[in-house]
Amino acid sequence: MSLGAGLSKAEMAALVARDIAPGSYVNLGIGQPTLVADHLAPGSGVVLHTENGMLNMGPAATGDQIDPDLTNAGKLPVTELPGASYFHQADSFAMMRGGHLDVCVLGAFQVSATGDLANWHTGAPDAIPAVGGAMDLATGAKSVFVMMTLFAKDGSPKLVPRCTYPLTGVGCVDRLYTDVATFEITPGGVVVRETFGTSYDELVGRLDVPLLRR
Amino acid sequence: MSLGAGLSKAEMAALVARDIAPGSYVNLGIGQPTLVADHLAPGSGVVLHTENGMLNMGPAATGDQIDPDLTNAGKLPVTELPGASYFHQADSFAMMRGGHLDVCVLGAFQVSATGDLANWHTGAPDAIPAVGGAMDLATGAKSVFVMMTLFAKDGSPKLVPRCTYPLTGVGCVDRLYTDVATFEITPGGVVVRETFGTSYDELVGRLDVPLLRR
Amino acid sequence: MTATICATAAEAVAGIEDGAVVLVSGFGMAGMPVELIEALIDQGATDLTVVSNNAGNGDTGLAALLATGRVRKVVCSFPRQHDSWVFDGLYRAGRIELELVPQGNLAERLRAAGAGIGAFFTPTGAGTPLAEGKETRELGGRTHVLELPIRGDVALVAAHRADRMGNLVYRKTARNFGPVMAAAAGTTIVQVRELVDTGDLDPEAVVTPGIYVDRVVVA
Amino acid sequence: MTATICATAAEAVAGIEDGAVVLVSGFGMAGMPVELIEALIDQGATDLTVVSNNAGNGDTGLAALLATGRVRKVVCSFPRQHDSWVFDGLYRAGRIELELVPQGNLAERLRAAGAGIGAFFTPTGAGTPLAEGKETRELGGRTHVLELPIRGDVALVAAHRADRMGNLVYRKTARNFGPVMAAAAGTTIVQVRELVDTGDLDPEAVVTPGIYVDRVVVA
Repeated sequence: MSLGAGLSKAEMAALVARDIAPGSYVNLGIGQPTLVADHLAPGSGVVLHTENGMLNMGPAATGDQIDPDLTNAGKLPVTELPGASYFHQADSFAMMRGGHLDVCVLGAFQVSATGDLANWHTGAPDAIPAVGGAMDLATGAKSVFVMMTLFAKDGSPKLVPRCTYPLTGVGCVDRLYTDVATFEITPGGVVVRETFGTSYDELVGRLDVPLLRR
Repeated sequence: MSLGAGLSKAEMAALVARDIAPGSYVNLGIGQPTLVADHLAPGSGVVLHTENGMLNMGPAATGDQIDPDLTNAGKLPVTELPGASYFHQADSFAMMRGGHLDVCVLGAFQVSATGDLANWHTGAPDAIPAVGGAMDLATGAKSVFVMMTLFAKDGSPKLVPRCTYPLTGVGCVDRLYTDVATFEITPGGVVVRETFGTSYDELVGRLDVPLLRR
Repeated sequence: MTATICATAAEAVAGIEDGAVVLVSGFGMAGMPVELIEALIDQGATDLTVVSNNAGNGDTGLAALLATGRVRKVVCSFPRQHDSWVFDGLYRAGRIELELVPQGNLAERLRAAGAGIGAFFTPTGAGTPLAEGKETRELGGRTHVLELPIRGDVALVAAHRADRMGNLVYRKTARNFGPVMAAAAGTTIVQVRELVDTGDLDPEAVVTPGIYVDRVVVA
Repeated sequence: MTATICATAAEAVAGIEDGAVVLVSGFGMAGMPVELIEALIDQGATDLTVVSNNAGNGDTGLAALLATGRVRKVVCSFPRQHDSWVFDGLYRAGRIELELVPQGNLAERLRAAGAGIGAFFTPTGAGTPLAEGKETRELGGRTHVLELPIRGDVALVAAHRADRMGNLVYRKTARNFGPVMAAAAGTTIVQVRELVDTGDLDPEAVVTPGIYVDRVVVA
């Protein structure tokens, strides 16, 4: 059984961007989620937070814009938009942990049927663990969106009955955006919202997780 | 038995000021302790904190200096000295509670032989209780100095074996400045440092607290 | 969601419900949102709990709200002032409930609500009547008391200037409880003396970022 | 006590003792006190515990300190970076201890130390390996984990400007851990790009008041 060609990373990012309400305060995790910024509608008024201490972060800095004192959570040079503000780490994380961010978008190794998230550690014995702000975002944001491919390179599903990788947070994921389908994790179970190059029935056959139709 | 004429409030304030090291960060409680500011040596570099959110507070404001946005903990208009800073209540009290103030000077109803402080409530049934920042100062400052008359108007001592008024803090008072003597509250007991218009022996006779000579 | 700029104080306080917990900034009159309080008096919500450092001065602002009889309970650190006759009368008549909180615990409990801290241990108040009945624990050789967050349904805050995104700056000691209350409420309503264009506040000097602000009115 | 202005970084780091817990500001290279770290390397203290968000980049700054072998333990949130080869080598060789702390817990535990909070309950980390063995409690329907303060013997902080009283301002996201670390240490040592006269910083925009600062050096 094979799935048809799914979405590109850019297409996944566009789907996430579509679901972010105008005027939202949003944190985009390092890696793939940063692509979402490119797909926010001009004038949407979405305000980006970076956990190292800034609101209303602008696009990546280039050329003369590069300033070593102004970086994002991935330590890459960024810019400042009008209406920006700077604050220290305890204030930045108070913002995240106090439930003030409307949405955070994170990558993942695995998501469970009940919304558990594993995205910080593969558990490999020689790996150097690093967690950063992932646990704070997963636990604190009003809505947690995850972007990932639905299957690992070896074909195993990453939406699983129970995460086998070390957890980042328990029952924290609200929506899951993958290359072949988007899902909503609800108290009643996992709902398939849309499929891309595959069908609900194909997904039911490939995943070990009960799936509800929208 | 009677005590000779003791110190005036101004003289007590001068004694306290003498014991504040140059460059100290100090909070002067509302009421009598504010007099201490007048006796700090010019150039001592003592920095005054006011709990409503300011460091390097200046003297009382007069005339055109009066600004309703700039008051002290007693809600009286004050001024700002060069090098001042403003901060919100949680930051101001973090400063107090985190042990960053070198000295606070408080008034008191009673102080016990082990340094318990009672200064916020007489316990009278019809009194409206009010505590403000007294408990935070008593608990948080590196050194807690108390200024009070040694005897109440009815002649009863205010340095007591055990406070009968509701406590502000337990074992928190380091030094006690009164009109007739100054005391140090040490782990070994209450030490008489100086007497004014009275003698060590007279004090021993009037107080129900064991007194050590310096 | 980014802040809404309201045309009037009445619009700014619309929808405050009966029974709401209302955080009110200010230390005495410095930083007190007088116009928002007056709008709340007109708006008519009742059975309120008010959290504020003081319990009103004279006959205006918070004192005027208390005088309407629509405040069930006051949570504050220092109700007794030389001109707090409205509160004093209600309290002595048994017509208002008082929860007295050390000022640092008030500030820190508000901060905890805004920062997602479920509870914290503090030495302040240990061994005093204000810690009676509270859980205690020895930490680092000192007795600590367990304190819980104070969350507001609404915060009424006075700031100095806002930009159109709701970023705020305060002025001198009028800052006091504004920033912690703005972060601790479900809906934060701010009165400012001046509204400036977005980009006109120094990003290094913004005290309350707009993320904490829901409604702004110039008053 | 008001801050001392030091002539050299060597003078600023004098007296740091073997076995000290050293807080080091910075997020990657932004806000890292490189000159103070180099002075600490020359100063020679050993058996150190370093608390910092990362565990060094490339071969300079924190990485250079780790390379001396004088750091026993690192407390951080994100040791793994594309250019963290010094730490990686020591860790894989079992020559350095790592306490991994979620970044928000790191910031809040430092703040707790500075603010006199004995311990606090947070939902971050609940149900994950980083909360294993820690006390938990249900609060408001969520599992919370009890976290303790992280206090430093010394903080090494990079700021942008200081005045002669030690008041500090930072620049952009280089602010990061500076303010919380400055408040969390017994001795706070700050390097700045510029020293200005007292009165030249806007009192509304001071981020770290001088009360938290012991020594300042221009570097």
